[in-house]
Amino acid sequence: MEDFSFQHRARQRAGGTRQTAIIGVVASGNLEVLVERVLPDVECQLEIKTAAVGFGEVWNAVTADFVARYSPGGLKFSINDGGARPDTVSLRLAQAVRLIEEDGQ
Amino acid sequence: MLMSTNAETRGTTTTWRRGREARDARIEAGSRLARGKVVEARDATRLMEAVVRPGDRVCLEGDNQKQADLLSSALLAVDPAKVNGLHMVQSGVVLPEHLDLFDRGVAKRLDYAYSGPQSARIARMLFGGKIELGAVHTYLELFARYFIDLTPHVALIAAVSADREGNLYTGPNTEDTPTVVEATAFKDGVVIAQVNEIVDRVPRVDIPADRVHFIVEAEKPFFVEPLFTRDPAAITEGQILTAMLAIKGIYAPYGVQRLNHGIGFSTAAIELLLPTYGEKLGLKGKIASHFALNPHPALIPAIESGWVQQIHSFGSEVGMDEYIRARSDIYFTGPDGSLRSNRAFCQTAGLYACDMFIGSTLQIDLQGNSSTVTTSRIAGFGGAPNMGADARGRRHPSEPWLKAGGEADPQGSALLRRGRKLVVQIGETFGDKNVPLFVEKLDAITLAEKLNLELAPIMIYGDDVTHIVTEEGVANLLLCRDAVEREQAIRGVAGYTEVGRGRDRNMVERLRQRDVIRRPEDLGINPLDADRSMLAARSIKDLVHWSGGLYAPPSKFRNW
Amino acid sequence: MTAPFKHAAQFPEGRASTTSFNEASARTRVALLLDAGSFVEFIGPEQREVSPHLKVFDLPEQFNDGIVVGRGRLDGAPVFVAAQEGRFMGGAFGEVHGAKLIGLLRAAREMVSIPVLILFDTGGVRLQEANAGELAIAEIMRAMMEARMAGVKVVGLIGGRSGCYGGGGLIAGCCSALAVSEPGRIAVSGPEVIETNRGVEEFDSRDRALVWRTMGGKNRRLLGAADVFTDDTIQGFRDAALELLGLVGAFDLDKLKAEQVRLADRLRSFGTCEDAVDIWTAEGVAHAESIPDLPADQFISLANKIGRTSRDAR
Amino acid sequence: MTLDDILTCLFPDGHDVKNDNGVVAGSATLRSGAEALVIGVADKTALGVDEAIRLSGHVLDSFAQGRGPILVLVDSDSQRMSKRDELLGLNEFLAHLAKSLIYADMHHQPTIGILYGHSAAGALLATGLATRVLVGVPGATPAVMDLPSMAKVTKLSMEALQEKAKSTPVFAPGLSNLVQMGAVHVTWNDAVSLAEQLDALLANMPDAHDRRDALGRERGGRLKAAEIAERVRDLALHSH
Repeated sequence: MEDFSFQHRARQRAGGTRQTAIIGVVASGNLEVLVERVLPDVECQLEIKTAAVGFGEVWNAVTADFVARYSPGGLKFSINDGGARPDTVSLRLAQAVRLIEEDGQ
Repeated sequence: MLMSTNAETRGTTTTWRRGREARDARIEAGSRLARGKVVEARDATRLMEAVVRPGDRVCLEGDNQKQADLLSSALLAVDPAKVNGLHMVQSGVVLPEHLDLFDRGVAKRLDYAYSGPQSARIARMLFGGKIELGAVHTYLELFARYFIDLTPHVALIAAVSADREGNLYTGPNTEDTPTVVEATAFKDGVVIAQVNEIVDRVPRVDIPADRVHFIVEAEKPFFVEPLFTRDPAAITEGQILTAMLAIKGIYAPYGVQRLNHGIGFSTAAIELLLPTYGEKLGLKGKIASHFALNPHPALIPAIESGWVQQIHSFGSEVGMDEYIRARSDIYFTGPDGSLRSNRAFCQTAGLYACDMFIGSTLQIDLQGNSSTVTTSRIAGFGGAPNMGADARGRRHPSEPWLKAGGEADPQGSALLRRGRKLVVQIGETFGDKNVPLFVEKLDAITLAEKLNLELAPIMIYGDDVTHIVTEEGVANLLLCRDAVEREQAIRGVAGYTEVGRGRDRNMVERLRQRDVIRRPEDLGINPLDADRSMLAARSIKDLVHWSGGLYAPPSKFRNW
Repeated sequence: MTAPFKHAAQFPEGRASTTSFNEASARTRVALLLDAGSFVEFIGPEQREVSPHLKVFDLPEQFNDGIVVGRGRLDGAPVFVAAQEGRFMGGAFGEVHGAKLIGLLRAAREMVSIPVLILFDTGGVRLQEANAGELAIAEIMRAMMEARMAGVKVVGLIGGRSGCYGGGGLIAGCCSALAVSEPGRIAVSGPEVIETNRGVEEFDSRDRALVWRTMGGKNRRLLGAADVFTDDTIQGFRDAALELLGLVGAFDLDKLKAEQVRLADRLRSFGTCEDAVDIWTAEGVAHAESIPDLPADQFISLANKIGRTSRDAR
Repeated sequence: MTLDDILTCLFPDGHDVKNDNGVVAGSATLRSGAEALVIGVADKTALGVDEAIRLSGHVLDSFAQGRGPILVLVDSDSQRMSKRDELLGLNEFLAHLAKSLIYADMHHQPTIGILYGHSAAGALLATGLATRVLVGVPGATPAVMDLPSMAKVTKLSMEALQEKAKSTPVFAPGLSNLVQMGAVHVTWNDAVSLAEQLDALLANMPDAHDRRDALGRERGGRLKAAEIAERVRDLALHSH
């Protein structure tokens, strides 16, 4: 296992009011993303635990692009990864944002 | 003056029938074991020893799918003192016995096209010098050489049934048989067929009796592997996204109606999206109507929804027999109702009569060359290069072909301009175990260096590739004007691979302005919409339902 | 005490009828099975109660340790629900995973009036914490029987990709009633285990038709091990759960005795059968070999005609 | 230890317990003079449908005959891993046996499992782990999962697994690990009369509450189970 933590400045606060959301399942080539609205509006944090060792640069690039594209301000993402491909990671991150921006509790 | 090597001077007379006489002698030797043409299975090895001579070129049918397994075991069991040094000329090296022949010294030299399941062992044996390699071919190439310089002395083939005269019914998996028999029987070779059963009357005559010299009845049916069944349950969201990009970004703008699909999950996803996503885009009747394609079960929903008009097949697929029989408007069938496949014709159709090939690969380099070779595996080429190559001899126009040609050469005179076949590589930027699809140097080149090959085993050359589709978008290489643009276009869809991260962001953005690269958002596709609920079938069972119960999947694909 | 956790995605109306139970995640199954928006999770993922044992093996954890437990409503009435995530470590029972279900069953025993739905999806004991997983299963069986003796209804729903294997099969055997779909499988030893122990001649684990006709939903329904057979949709399982909750009563000695008779009778009737097809033939089914291909509606009427059930006998 | 050894040690006052191809059943006289039902699996026999139905039959029959305790002697293999057993629904037979024991225990026939030999997986669940108190006899070799199988699945070497087993009781075979987990309540002392120890246990039987998770916490083998179960229970009881 390898752990990473990334802090980013986001352009703006993520939409919606929901406090938490979760998407995905930890399995070979798959991951779960828990997202929580717990940070100041312009901050974004990603905590990653991954089974695939040696992909730090890829994670850095994927998460930087993700933050630039979705501006998930105020959100903390906690990821358990079973060795997913970067495209799956990007997709789950986007799904997590969509979910927490939905109306609901 | 050119001396014919076939003519031999005996005393004062010249004989031109040396081959015929040798063939007659072989048949004479084999006939001692036969009743008419029928040889008992237990005598099959003795038949080999009687008919096959040291150094012969032998085609042991070895197709992509069906295997003359009884005859390969029989040949393997010969006394190497009697039969040795054979030169095997067969399209598929599939069974372990095919390589055991070389270990035993029965065979020495090999010319082939495809070695899927034996790809690792064949690599080891080449390294170890156990096999003297002629060349690795594409199917059409090897078939062509059967008629020029690799004509078999003996062909060992497989058929479903035979009558006592030797008329053969090859069934849905006709595959290579007519080609092999044509080359062998009409050039003084001996044809030996293993059949599942001997019947009074064959359902249809695929091979006429006068081309068949011996028949062996096998105890169990010849082996056929279901190679073209893709379980929809295994299709991922990423593959669905790439499939959506391909449909909207390539099929639609070029209006591709005549095409061939590879066997990967991405193309299976395309097949399963036609009746749903394709329908929503209003593309029915405008794309994907005529195929050179094996009977892919994944295409059933599109067929049932009226998308497909006609399919010609290289081989068949396990479990599809009844469905094909009931859909003769779509497939090529014989008077008996069952599929008639033919690899040589279908490969030709894929080369000349299709406007697009789309398939996946293991590695793509910065020039767009692609290969399925890794340093420890030599899988051969099969048919993909025939599909995935521009046919320079093509002369008939079609809209996609002309449009692609125009994009490649916008300045040229329309009347003189060649069209271009669309050759599309589709895949995810990372494959199994996070292995990148894009690389700086192909493993194929490393392998060629290690083996001292004259040519690296390139599946599809970069100059034939017109588009690359990944989850990052569609790269249209036809619109690239130089090698630098081409490289950046490839890097631009290579995602987070090292190749992708090494892109020139500014140049990639400029290429995007020119539609050389089209991102999902440029095509109006939201990656979040790529959902398995879009698939017309999400399981093998769904495919059975679509087929009205006619598709009978093999046991390994069932979950009921 | 931590607050209950609500996070479920909102699904459009009718989604339960088109969503495969087999394919869906545990979370989606629960969201679509219960009345819309009614599910409240206990110890949700934000609590990060992961397995303490997986790091020893350098394996990834999941925030809910592969099981979702909570309460919700089914047709307006309160239910407790537990759903295993068959894709995380094969849905296997570990210490935390199992303890969540134990706690739920213990609460149900005290409440009595609230039934429990268990959406099984498990390969059995989690290897990396085998002792804790095995013991959790024993505790679940105990807690379940205590709850049932107190009058609680416990309905098992089986149609996940990992099936219901190992100790999961024993827990299923302790439920008041089971609903099963065609892809659902119930057994103790998995196909590979049997093949390893007995050889490929006895059981070819790659022969999936053999696996399913031996352990799959149809055989289990025909034997009466499961009382309801449903199409593989979440709506189908919802309907089945409602039907079964209306049928089952409290556990008592009569049911235990009836089960002894039911199982002894099964052994007498089918003990010498070599294959499921032999059992079905012995049941008087013509062309028994075609049962795996029967569509659901035809199969259900056949099963009802044969009429084997474990109702009041489990 | 053989079945005869354990029977002789446990029941000096006599018994009519028979071993029929590994299926153990009969009655025995306790030190107190009371009768107990004795069932079990001997000789490392696999527990299949045929064995399970006979054992549950004995338990059910005992309900009519009075209210003595039930002793479950265990020296079994795993569940029988065969096509036939699974075809016939082995899970139901094993569950039924466990249910019979749990029912008895809840209805004035306290159950005691005595693990004196081997056991594993489904067989252990249906016998020893379905009793109120599980006793370990020194020399018993329970193995929920054997290490070679684990090595195969986890792709770790035997050495690596054995090394890990030193730091945690949670996965490796062995009686002491099950004691630490709370699965085995007590290990008897084989230097002292087993009959006396049984007598002492019967005189001091805990009530029918399942406290194995608390035991596991006390012994440091399962630090999470009791807490998690308790938290879920509380949430469930108070979430309305």
